[in-house]
Parts: sequence; structure tokens; C-alpha cells
Amino acid sequence: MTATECPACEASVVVDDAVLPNEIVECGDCRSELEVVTTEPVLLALAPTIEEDWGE
Amino acid sequence: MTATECPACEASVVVDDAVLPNEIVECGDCRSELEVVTTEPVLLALAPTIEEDWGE
Amino acid sequence: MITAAVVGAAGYLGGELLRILLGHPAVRVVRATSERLAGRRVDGAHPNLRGHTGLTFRPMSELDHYDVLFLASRHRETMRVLPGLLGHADVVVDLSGDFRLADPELYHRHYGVEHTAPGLLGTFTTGLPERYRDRLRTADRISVPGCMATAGVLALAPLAEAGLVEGEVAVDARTGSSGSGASAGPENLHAERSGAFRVFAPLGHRHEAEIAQETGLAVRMTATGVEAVRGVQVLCRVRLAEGVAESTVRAAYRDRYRDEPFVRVVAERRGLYRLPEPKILAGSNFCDVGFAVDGPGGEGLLVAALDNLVKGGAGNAMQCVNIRFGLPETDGLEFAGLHPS
Amino acid sequence: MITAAVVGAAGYLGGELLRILLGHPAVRVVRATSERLAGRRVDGAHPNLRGHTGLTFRPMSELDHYDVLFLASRHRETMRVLPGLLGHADVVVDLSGDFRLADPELYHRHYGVEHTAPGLLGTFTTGLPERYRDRLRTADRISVPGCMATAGVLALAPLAEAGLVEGEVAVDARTGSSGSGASAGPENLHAERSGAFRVFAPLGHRHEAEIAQETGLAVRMTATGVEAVRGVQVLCRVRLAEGVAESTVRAAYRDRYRDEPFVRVVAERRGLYRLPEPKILAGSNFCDVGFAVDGPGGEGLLVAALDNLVKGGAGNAMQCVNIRFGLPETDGLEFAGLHPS
Amino acid sequence: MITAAVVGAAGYLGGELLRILLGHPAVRVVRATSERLAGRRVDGAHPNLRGHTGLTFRPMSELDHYDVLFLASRHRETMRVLPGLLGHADVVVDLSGDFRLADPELYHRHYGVEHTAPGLLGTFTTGLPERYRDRLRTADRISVPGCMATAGVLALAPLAEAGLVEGEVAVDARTGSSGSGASAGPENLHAERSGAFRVFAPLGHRHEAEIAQETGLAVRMTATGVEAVRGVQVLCRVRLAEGVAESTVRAAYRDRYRDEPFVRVVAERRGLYRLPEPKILAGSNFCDVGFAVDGPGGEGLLVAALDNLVKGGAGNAMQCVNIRFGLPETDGLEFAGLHPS
Amino acid sequence: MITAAVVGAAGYLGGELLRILLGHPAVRVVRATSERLAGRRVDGAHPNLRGHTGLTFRPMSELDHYDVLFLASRHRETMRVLPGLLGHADVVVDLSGDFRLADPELYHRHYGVEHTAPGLLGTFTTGLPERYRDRLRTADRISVPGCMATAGVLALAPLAEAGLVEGEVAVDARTGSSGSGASAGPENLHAERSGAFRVFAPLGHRHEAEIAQETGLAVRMTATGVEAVRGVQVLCRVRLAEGVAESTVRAAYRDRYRDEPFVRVVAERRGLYRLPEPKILAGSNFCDVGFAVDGPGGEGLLVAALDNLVKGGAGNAMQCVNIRFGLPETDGLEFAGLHPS
Ligand SMILES: NC(=O)c1ccc[n+]([C@@H]2O[C@H](COP(=O)([O-])OP(=O)(O)OC[C@H]3O[C@@H](n4cnc5c(N)ncnc54)[C@H](OP(=O)(O)O)[C@@H]3O)[C@@H](O)[C@H]2O)c1
Ligand SMILES: NC(=O)c1ccc[n+]([C@@H]2O[C@H](COP(=O)([O-])OP(=O)(O)OC[C@H]3O[C@@H](n4cnc5c(N)ncnc54)[C@H](OP(=O)(O)O)[C@@H]3O)[C@@H](O)[C@H]2O)c1
Ligand SMILES: NC(=O)c1ccc[n+]([C@@H]2O[C@H](COP(=O)([O-])OP(=O)(O)OC[C@H]3O[C@@H](n4cnc5c(N)ncnc54)[C@H](OP(=O)(O)O)[C@@H]3O)[C@@H](O)[C@H]2O)c1
Ligand SMILES: NC(=O)c1ccc[n+]([C@@H]2O[C@H](COP(=O)([O-])OP(=O)(O)OC[C@H]3O[C@@H](n4cnc5c(N)ncnc54)[C@H](OP(=O)(O)O)[C@@H]3O)[C@@H](O)[C@H]2O)c1
Ligand SMILES: [Zn+2]
Ligand SMILES: [Zn+2]
Repeated sequence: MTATECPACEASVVVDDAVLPNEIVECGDCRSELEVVTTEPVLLALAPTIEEDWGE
Repeated sequence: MTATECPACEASVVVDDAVLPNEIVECGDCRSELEVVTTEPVLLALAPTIEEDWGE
Repeated sequence: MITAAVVGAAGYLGGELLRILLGHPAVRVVRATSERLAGRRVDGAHPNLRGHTGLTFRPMSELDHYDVLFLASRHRETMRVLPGLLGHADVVVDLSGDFRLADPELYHRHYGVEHTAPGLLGTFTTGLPERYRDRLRTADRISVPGCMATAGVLALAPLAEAGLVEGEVAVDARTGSSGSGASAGPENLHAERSGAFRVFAPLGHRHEAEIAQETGLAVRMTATGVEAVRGVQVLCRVRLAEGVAESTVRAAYRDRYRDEPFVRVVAERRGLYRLPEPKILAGSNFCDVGFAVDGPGGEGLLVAALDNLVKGGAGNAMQCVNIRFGLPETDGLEFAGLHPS
Repeated sequence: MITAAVVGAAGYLGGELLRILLGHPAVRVVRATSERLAGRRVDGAHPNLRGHTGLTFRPMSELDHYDVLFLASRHRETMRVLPGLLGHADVVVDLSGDFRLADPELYHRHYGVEHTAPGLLGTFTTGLPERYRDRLRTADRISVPGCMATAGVLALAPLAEAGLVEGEVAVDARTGSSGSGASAGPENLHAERSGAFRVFAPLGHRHEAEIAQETGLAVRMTATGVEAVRGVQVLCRVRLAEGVAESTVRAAYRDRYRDEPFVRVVAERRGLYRLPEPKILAGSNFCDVGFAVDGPGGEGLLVAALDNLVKGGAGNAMQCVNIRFGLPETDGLEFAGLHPS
Repeated sequence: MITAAVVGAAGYLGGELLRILLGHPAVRVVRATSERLAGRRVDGAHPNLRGHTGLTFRPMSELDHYDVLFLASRHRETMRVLPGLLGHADVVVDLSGDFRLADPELYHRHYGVEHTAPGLLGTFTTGLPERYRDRLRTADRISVPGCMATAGVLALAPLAEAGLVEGEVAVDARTGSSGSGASAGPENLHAERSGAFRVFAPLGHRHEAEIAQETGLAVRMTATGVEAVRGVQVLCRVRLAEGVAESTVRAAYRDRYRDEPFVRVVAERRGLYRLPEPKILAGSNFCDVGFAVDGPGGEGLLVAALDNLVKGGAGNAMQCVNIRFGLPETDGLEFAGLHPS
Repeated sequence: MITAAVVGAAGYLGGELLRILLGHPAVRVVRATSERLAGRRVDGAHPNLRGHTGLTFRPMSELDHYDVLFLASRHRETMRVLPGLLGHADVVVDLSGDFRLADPELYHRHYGVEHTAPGLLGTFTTGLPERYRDRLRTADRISVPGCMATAGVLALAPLAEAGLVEGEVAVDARTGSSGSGASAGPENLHAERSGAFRVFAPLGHRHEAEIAQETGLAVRMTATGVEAVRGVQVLCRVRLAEGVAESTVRAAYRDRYRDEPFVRVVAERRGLYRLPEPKILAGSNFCDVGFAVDGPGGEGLLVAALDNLVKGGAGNAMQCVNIRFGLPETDGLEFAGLHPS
């Protein structure tokens, strides 16, 4: 387990050591989807999200 | 405490020994309001109830 | 213009009558009575009428003479006031339950009190155009059936009249909260009534008698209050007569209601709204009727839905009055209902 | 008779347009398009229209020429199809968000995509009779404002136009589920949406830009989905200019809307419905507006309510078309709304 | 601690199982599967569990071995996966409909497909403590009955077992929207489902077979979706056997359920909540049962209510597992329900 | 076992106290008072408690001595009876509004009457564990804050205490119908209250004073009744201090509530439930708090949600009593809330 920082909200995100590049992990605080960019060290980037549309 | 029978549903109704004539007790099963007619022995009668009106 | 007055105009049915009458091309409402709110503006009690009327409520004692007088006052009270009001109008339309049952005994059994004007009972025509259109053309006293009764009768009539059902009918009615009126007690407090599935009449609901009277069938009726403000739905469980198949049932409905402006047959095999439900009927005068049946001679479930305040009350009354005065039957009743809603 | 067609007729706003048009005395709907439901009956998607129309949906490719063409298709998609449809009608009325903002940059910011027909943006008249009645008499391209924007603008206009408010306005909007349309995702599943207090736009809701454009005020807007199918209510928190008292505010509203057929000023001191709320407006074309104010120069809370599918969309479009074709402005829009409901 | 895993944990019943298991003093949930949401946090799908668990969903392929495995996956799919999962746990509890009916023919008739594991059907014990408590103490495969079936069986059992009813039973069931699960389609869109009175099964609802199997009675069943998220209510219309009076009926209920921790007899003569309704049962494991009867030998209306996700599913499953592992039967199921709600 | 009595036990808050106390492992409820229902069974007024208690209501005059006495009687009346009850218990917990404001002037302004026991005002500790946990350990008189005030204070405290906000706060509160209690009038009739968006306090709601007292901020508060039985949500619009960015705000919340058992920080970027809403909190003691902010120094929207009868009243009171008697703080308050619901 490695702790790193969520790029969206700066909360600490704990990532499994077996994590692979391109895998998606979730921040427990802000629930952003985070993409694993590199694994040594673990580096996370915000994955793109689709906005819900509440229409009018 | 005296146990007697509910005149509406035949469930056993337990009445406090200090109960007085004309007092209202409630049946725990069918929730009828029961009027104490006599106390020795305890005799209960169904108290009149008003129907709710759900209109149409 | 036909002049109209509404007694009991502060109640829910009274408000609905006013809404319909104010939008009617050939009628002018000139009087709305309320004892409790005499002197107050009508649109205070009925905020949807803001901008549509400047009327104020007046007490019954100030009634004049009108072409038509509607009574939307409480049952048990209406029978006391109605006799004194007959002289105030050419045509009197009662929406309470007090003049619906021909038999005063039956009234006593279902309303728990003696009828105070039994002599008048026989003088009313039942305000159900689908059964009494001809008589209504000349009727001067009209008694509009109850909301669940109207639904039940319209669901059952096509099969009952054609002798396609047998034995007893079990009617399961569901209703919204406006059916109890504006003066209801703790059982209608929002926190208690909201989300309810309240079986308030497990056996022997009062409209049983009306449905039996109109259909000639033995009727057992249960009623449940569910989450809704407006709306009534009835499910009638019947046994079909020997050899009666779905096609016969469908034909019976189609033929019976072909020319009716306010009854639609809804029994579809696809879509979200296959059988009648009140959700899309709020404000409209339609009674939708439908059915599902087992194989020949099997069981049938007949369904009807309406808005209790419109086809179940004020709208139906208006339709009767349109007939009585020779007006187009749909006048004032054109609203189609909303989807979604 | 004026001939009309509706593009996007299978959606909620499309259905509402059809309901209104089918009840209009001077208009005939001759075409309703849907790609997904081409060939199916219109009253399958809109069950309230059973008995009112036998139309079937057709694809857009089968459009002819009409007096008026309504577009009720999705935003972001409408800007792609509208240019190709301009030749199909004398008057084009768009109800999507695509032609409301004059500035393509602003569109990009609020809709997240480039506008594909920026050259057309300047050619539309805003479909708000209360502000543009005169221009609408001759407008051939009309863009109807968003539902919350209409409510916000009508609440703010009397004070903004008279210079009675100062600084930034905080708009808190609440909306029912029909605002998301008929094709919505899991967020509109009944079990998830029912009873929600969903702050789906905590800051910077898209209609902010429309309200700012119309009122000239700096606007911050929050939107919450609450338990309702139809209905929008907006609360606008403003600071009153120096010395502005309640009587000035009331007079401003009264004067501004005196002759408006579909705006009512509701700010009462008694009764259950003192300020505007959508509960009594379902199906009606009214926008009710009201206010509460502190002492002079204090804070003001301005409130507006409407049915998002009627005054917030289809009804407002109809009103604009009535004006454009010189018809009585209330034609097809007479329904008063229901109480209780 | 007993270890537990939940298959289908992303659905509504799966979420309810997790809620109950996480609050259980003697069980530890160690695995929650979802194919669709594998890798995501459990409290993303079930926001009420925030702060109660840090689990993430895993795919079924990652299952180990547990003391008890709950299946809350879809019917028709469960029969395909369950055989391969039997080795993963000492006790397997299925909540889908796939292993409820002993007869594969009946399954075919009611579910529209062939059963793919007919050989396993006979190996399951019905998860209804009120009827099979003894067998459940040693059962390794438990199939929990359907929500409406549980209500129907518990309403009918006291009279059916004592031979107090005759002939066919007509069951009228009403249900909230969570009964359709989290993956439901357009029929569960809020704007369509809200305020519905949807008779989705006019005749022959699938739970008919389960009730018949358990009570030995001929059953006809109708089901309606009404406005509610949670909650099932059934009304059973029966004919009482010769000479059976209300006191006999009441005694039968009282005696049958005297020692049941989760069945209450509710048939009162006063108050707002005289007969069972689900409004006060959300989240609780109670099934309330009650009745109204005509004179001797007359008609009876038997009523039951429960929360479809608790006593109608996850709670009932928990109660069975408590029995199986010799734990206090009420462990994890203490929540009393709310009033008002 | 700690002995407890509840005054005003027939009301909604009284019923909720009883539910929680009856499920508490270390407390025994021995008395529940009601003047109106003296002699009647407690589970008649609170049907969810059937099977949980055989208590009957008694009048206040029959109170003995208890370890803790809860008052859930009406505001304005409580100040008259409380002084006479102080001798009946070691610890007195008042849930009415009567002993919340330290300043009798402020009481007069907000409640419209003189305080009749001003001398006692200073003797109460505010029942908000998140701010006064230490004092509560020894407090013998506890006054539980109002439901909207609790939500507002918990939303604002992290930023207010850290000096991260500036200027006036605009609080927009929304509430369900149970907030008005069981004795409410026509405004709470189901047909009138259902589907409401009722701005009953457009400016200056009474809880303004409580929030100001606790946060030191200038507060303007609006309150709207929406469709729900339970549930309160507040939206607080604030201006962030110079240079305060989202990460600072998030850290402030995280740090402030890290160890709180009943406050969760909910401010998510995905999913249906991104910000706090009461839908998933019914019956639970959580107050969820969250936020959305503009760029540094911009605007912030702070959101809190709770169940008005639990964290907004009875649950909060229980939490205080747990603290006071050295019990685990979550005892009796373990219910997680339901999803869906
Ligand atoms: N509701 C339905 O769906 C429906 C359908 C068909 C037939 N009906 C029948 O029509 C009649 C009227 O029904 P309704 O539902 O309109 O009844 P309602 O709302 O209770 O009104 C009946 C009368 O009660 C008084 N009232 C109204 N609001 C009140 C309040 N808040 N407090 C005290 N009194 C109040 C009014 O008389 P005053 O102002 O003169 O005091 C009013 O005329 C009844 O006989 C009913 O059986 C009802
Ligand atoms: N709803 C409101 O309150 C409101 C108010 C003012 C303005 N507007 C705007 O008006 C436009 C239309 O809004 P709307 O609410 O009517 O949208 P909608 O119901 O989602 O309909 C839009 C289009 O989506 C398609 N559609 C409808 N139901 C569908 C389904 N179940 N599955 C897949 N596709 C479906 C239809 O096109 P096809 O049949 O051709 O596929 C329909 O024309 C939008 O631009 C919106 O922003 C909406
Ligand atoms: N609901 C009730 O009241 C109730 C009561 C008693 C018995 N049952 C039975 O229990 C079983 C489960 O019922 P349920 O109501 O929990 O069903 P559900 O919510 O539909 O969940 C069933 C499965 O569907 C998938 N799923 C959930 N949400 C989804 C979504 N939004 N989109 C796509 N797939 C999604 C999940 O599997 P993956 O995540 O693995 O894809 C889940 O395990 C059924 O057999 C049902 O008959 C239900
Ligand atoms: N409701 C909330 O969300 C909430 C939250 C926090 C604080 N509070 C405060 O807590 C106190 C109690 O609130 P509440 O909501 O529980 O009030 P409530 O339900 O109105 O009960 C208050 C008292 O009114 C009487 N009562 C109850 N039902 C009645 C009925 N149907 N008819 C006549 N009288 C009835 C009862 O006294 P008797 O039986 O002795 O006559 C009861 O103790 C108030 O001071 C309130 O401000 C309420
Ligand atoms: Zn994060
Ligand atoms: Zn009894």
C-alpha cells in the first residue's frame, strides 16, 4: 500500500502496490476517478468525467 | 391486576386493581375503548366510538 | 348566459365547480356560498382562481334565483338544507351523497343516520350521462354519483348490461386525499397521510350500494387511501359468463362507449400506461376504463380511473348541466390532462 | 387555420406543445416528428392525448412546409438540425437552449461545446412576451428562454428595470423531474429521484447567463432537484437600493404586470399560498411572482413559480406564436391550474 | 465472527444486505461483488453506508470461501451462476426467484425460460422462519421467498393451516418502486413512475405460484405499482369456512404468531393505523398482518405489509442465517421503523 | 440502567425519543407523559412501537424522579412547565426552543412573547456535542438546538471557526412536514402540504438567531417547506476570505470532523449523491456536510442535511445524554439510514 495525494482535492489516497499504469482508482474524499500515470513512484492524474445533464 | 375478557375481541385485558367504574381502558389487541361497568368483578363494556369519515 | 350558484363553494368540490364554471363559455357564476368564509374572497380559498374571479363568498341566506344551483356541501348536512333551496333555481344539482340512494333504509345503513327528507329521494335523476343522458335532458333535480361509484359503474356497465358477468363482484378502490375534503381531521395530516396505504374501508364501503343499485350486481367493496391528492382507481374482479372470451369483452366496451365524449377504453398490450390510472387524468373529465381477462369463462379484472373532483364530481355535474341546457356536452370540460404529471 | 409542426415531439416539451396545439382554436398540428418513434402513434408516448389525436410520429426527413415550426429537440443537437429546417416554415420557434445566448463564447462556457451555427445566434428574438411583445409581432425566429431563466427574469425585471436593486443577485432555483426530459439516466430513476433534495448545480447554473443577459444584473445561481414532476420555483435574494420600501416594491410589480395576461403578483399576508409556488400551476401558463422585503434599503426576497413545461416552455412558445399571428394572446392557454393538486 | 460475502452487492437488495450485515454483532462482511462496478467503492453505490465501510466491489471471479454467501443477483441469471458458487461457502442463501419453486415446469411458466439447474431445485429450504424454523437450523441452501409472496403467505397461513378458509383466494398486491431493482428501465423514470397506480400484473402475477405452494390454496393475484419507494401491502380476499366468526379469526392469528419476533397482529378498532401498512415499516424486519371479517361464514379481508427489501428480502435472509448459525434471531434486525415517515 | 422519562411523549419528537430510548442498551424508559392521551397506550400514538413497549401515557402530574428527563413539549409552553420539573431528574434535557437563546430580548423578538423564566436561560448548556462535548460531560441542564440551526451551525462551523469566511451568510433552509409537529393546522393538511414549495419564512426565520449565536456570523435565513415528511437541508451562501481555495475548505472540513461519529463530509465529484441530502438520512443520527466553492476568494455554497427528528432533535439529545453519562456516544444511534428510501 502506498499513500499518495489526490490531484483534485489533496486528500491522501492509498493505492495497492500491485496497481498497474492506466488503472483507475477512486479518491475516498472527493470520489474523483484517478488514472495511474506511473507506478514507481505512484503518480495519479484526474481521469476525464462526463457531466450529468439535468437539462432545464 | 385483574385479567378479564375484551367484549369486542375476546382478548385478555389486564385491568389495574385501582380502576373505578366509568373509567375507560383500552384493549391491547383490538384497541377498543372499554368502559368499566362494575369493578367487583371487573366488567367491561364497549364504549361508543365515532367513525372517521373518509368522505367520498 | 345561464346563471349559476354554488352552495358549499369553499370546499374542494365547490372550488372545482367554480374553476369549471368560470371557464365555461355559456355560464356565468353569480354566487358562491360559504358560511365559514362569508365576506372573504373566493380566490383566497382557491388560489388557482386568482385572476379569474373577484367574487366573494356569501352565506346561503343571501341566495337569489338562478338557472342552476349546485350543492357541494357535506353529506348528512345537505339533506337538511336542500329542501329549503329548491325554490332558488330551475335546476338543482346535488353532489353530496344525500340523494343518491333511492331507498332511505339503505341510506341509514350506509350513512349511519335517518334521512331527513325521504320524500325527495325519488325525485332525483342520477347524474350519470353514460346511463341517463335522455332523462337528464329534462331533469330538474340531479344527484351526481360518488366518485368511486362512478368509476365502478362505468367499469362494470358494459359487461353487466350485456350479461357477460356472473356472481358477486369484488371492487378494490384506491383514492387520493382530496376525496376527504378540505375540512378533514388528523387522519389527513400530511405526515400521517403521506405515503399511506390506508385500508380505511376493508369491507362494505358505502359506494357498494350505489354500484349495486346501478349495475344490478352483488358488490363487495374495499377502499384504500394511497399517496395522491387527486385520483380514484377501481379494480373490479369478476367471473365471466360461460364462453365469454377477451374479444367479446373488448367489443362490449368498444360498442358501449363508442360515442361517449368522456369515456376512453384503455387496454393496451404495450407502453407504460396499459390500463387506466388517474395520474394522467388530474383536471380532466375522462373516466378511462379497461380490462384484462383470462381464457373464456375465466376471471376478469376491470379497471377504471378518474379524477374524483372532476368526472367523480364537478366535471360530471357540469356535463349533466350541459345536457340539461342543450349545450355542447364538452363545454367547459376540454382540458386533456397532463403527461407527465 | 394556421398549420404547425413539432420537431422532437416525443419528448416532454414536445408532448406539451401537442397538448396545447390540439386544444387551440386557430391552429392545426399537421406533423409531429420523432426519429426513435417514427411510425408509432403519438398517443402511445403521450397517453393524455388519447382521444385527441390520431397522428403518428414521422421522421424529420418527411417535413413539408408549415406556417410555424416548433423545435423541442435536445440542446447541443438542435443547433445542428435547425439550420436545415429554416426553409420549412414561415416562423421557427426553438425551445432548446441553443439559440438563447447572443454570444457564442458564453454558449461554449455553459454548454461545454462550440456552437455550430454562431452566425444564426443574432437572428433570434427572445420569446418572452413580457419583455419583447412588440418585436415578437414580426419575429420569424423565436428562441424561448429556459424555464428557470423565465422565472428568474420575471421575478427580477420590475425591480431591475426600475433600478431598485443593487449589487449581485443570488438565485436559488428548485425544479421537478420533468425538467430533465424523457430520456434521462439513472439520476432520474424513481427510487433515486423520489424525495430528493439534489443540489445538482451548487454554483454557476447555466441559466445564470440568460438571466444576466436579460436583467443586466450580476447573477449567481444554484439549482436543486426536489420532489415534484412539474414545477420550478426561484428565490432571488437581492439588496434593495437606498430608501426603497415595501410599498415601492409592490407598486413596481403591480405596474409592471398590470396588463400581463400570464403574470400574477402574489405577495399576501394571509392564507396558505402567500408567495408563488408551482403546486397550483401545473398545466397553466401563469408565472406567479411575489416578494418579501426588509425595512427600506434592506434585503429583498423575490419569488417566482411556473410550470417548466408550460410558461417555462411550450405555453410560453404558444403565447409568442399567438402574438406573432395576431391571435388572442390567451388562445389555447386558458387552463387555470388545479387546487388542490 | 462469521464471514459473509454478497454476490450482486451493487443492487438494491445487495445494498440492504450490506447495511444489515455491517450492523450485525457476529458477522463480518468480507466480500461484495459487482461486475459492473468492480474496483469502485461500495459506498458510492450505497451512500447510506458512508462511514460504515471502506469495501470496494470485486468481480465474482475473485470469490474465496466464506461461512455464508448471499446471492442478490437477478433472477434468470442467478440459476446460471449459483451452481458454480456452491463450493465457496458452507451456507448459500439465494434471494433471487430462481430456486423458490420446487417444480421446473412452474418456473418455466412464470419466468418464461427453462430452468438451467433443475436438479438443484429440490435441495433448497424455503427461507421463511415462520414456517420452516426447524429445518432452517440445519439448512445449507436457503431460498428466500419473494417479497409479495412472503406477505401473502404470512397473511394467509393462520387461516389456511387451521382450515378456516374455503375456495379461491384473490390477492391484491401493491408495491413501491424499489421492487424493480436498480437497473430498471423507462417505466421507472421518476416522471412516469411518480404518482402511478400501475396495474402491471392484472392477473396471474408470478408470486401466485409461491403463495399457492406454501398455503395449499388456489390463488389469483393482481399487482399494482403505487407511489412509494419501499413497501409492499397485500390484501387477500377470502371466504371464511362455515361458522367461522371474527373471534376465531383473531384467535388464530394471535396463537399462530404469539412467539414470532417479526410478525405483529394489527387489527384495531381505533386510531389511524388500524390495519397493516408499509409506511411505518421502512427499514424494519416486521411483517404486520391483520384482518377484517363479515359475520360468521362471510367474507374476510386479510392484510399484510412489509418492507420489500427487509422482511421481503435481505432482513428475512438475515433472520434465516441467524437461525442457521444459532444466533439470536433478532441480531442485526433491531430497527423499529419510523413514525412519522 | 439509567432511568428516563419523556414529557410531551405524544408528539413527533416525543415518539422519536421513545423509539431511540427503547432501543438503547443502557437506558430504561419508565415514564411517558401526555395530557391529551393520558391513559392511552403509547403504541397507539406511535404505531412503529408496537411490540416494543406496553407503556401507557400518564399526565405530567404523575412524574417521579428519574436519572434523566427529556422535555419534548411545545415551545412557549415549555418555559412554563420546566421550572417545576427540575426537581424530578438529575439531568434535564429540553428539546423545545425555550432555553436555546441566552438573551431574553432575542427570545421575545423571535417567539413573540416574554420569556417567563429568564433567570434559567443562562443555566443551560447547548446540546451540540460537536461544539460542547466537554461541557456536556458534566451538564445537568441541556438545551438541544433547533433542527435547522444544527444543520446551519455544522455547515458553517469549520469555516467560521477558522476565519475562512467574510461578511453576511445567507441561509436557505428546506424542511419536511414533520418539523411542524403532530398538532399542526390546515396548512399541514395533506392535500395542501403535498408537493408544496412553501416559503413560510421568506426573511428572518427564527433559527437565524441560534446560528448567529453559535457562529458569530451575521445570518439571514429563509425557510421553505417542501415535499417530505422528515428531513432538513440548508444551503449557506458565503463569501470566502481572500485567497481561500477549495483545498483549504476541504481540509478545514476534514480536520474539524475527523473524529466526529455523526458528521460526514460529503462533497464528491461523481455519483448521484454528491452533496448532502436528507433522503438517505431518515432515522439516522448523521448530519452530512459538504461544500462547493468558486476560485480562491470567491463564493462558497455550504450544504448540510439531517433528519429533523433525529440529529435535529431526539438523536442529538440522546448523543448528549450518552456523553453526560459516560456511555459510548453511538449507543442507541446505530441505524445507518436507508438507500433507496
Ligand atoms: N371530495 C370529493 O372527491 C368528492 C367527490 C364527490 C362528491 N363529494 C361530496 O361532495 C360534498 C363536498 O365534498 P368536499 O370534498 O368538497 O367537502 P369539503 O371540502 O369538506 O367541503 C364541504 C364544506 O365544508 C366546509 N369547509 C370546507 N373547508 C373547511 C375547513 N377548512 N374547515 C371547516 N369547514 C370547511 C365548507 O362549508 P362552509 O364554508 O359553508 O362552512 C364546505 O362547503 C360531500 O358531500 C362529499 O361527500 C366529494
Ligand atoms: N423539460 C423542460 O422543462 C424544458 C423546458 C424548457 C426547455 N427545454 C429544452 O427543450 C428541449 C427538449 O426538452 P425535453 O425535456 O422535451 O427533452 P426530452 O424529453 O429528453 O426530449 C428530447 C428528445 O429526446 C428524444 N427522446 C425522448 N424520449 C426519449 C427516450 N425515452 N429515449 C430516447 N430518446 C428520447 C426525442 O427525440 P427523438 O424521438 O427524435 O429521438 C425528443 O425529441 C431541450 O433542449 C431542453 O433543454 C426543456
Ligand atoms: N427489489 C426487491 O424488492 C426484491 C425483493 C426480493 C427479491 N428480489 C430479487 O432479488 C434479486 C435482486 O434484486 P434487486 O432489486 O436488488 O435487483 P437490482 O437492483 O436490479 O440488482 C441486480 C443486479 O443488477 C446489477 N445492477 C444494479 N444496478 C444496476 C444498474 N444501474 N445498471 C445495470 N446493472 C445494475 C447488479 O449486478 P452487477 O453489478 O454485477 O452488474 C446487481 O447485482 C432479483 O432476483 C429479484 O427478483 C428483489
Ligand atoms: N418536529 C421537529 O422537527 C422538531 C425538531 C426540534 C425541536 N422541536 C421542538 O420540540 C418541541 C416538540 O415538537 P414536536 O414536533 O414533537 O411537537 P408536537 O408533535 O406538536 O407535540 C408537542 C405536544 O403537542 C401535543 N400534541 C401532539 N399531537 C397532538 C394533536 N394531534 N393534537 C393536539 N395536541 C397534540 C402533545 O402534548 P399533550 O399530549 O401533552 O397534549 C405534544 O407533547 C417543540 O417545542 C418544537 O419546537 C421540534
Ligand atoms: Zn480527491
Ligand atoms: Zn379487544
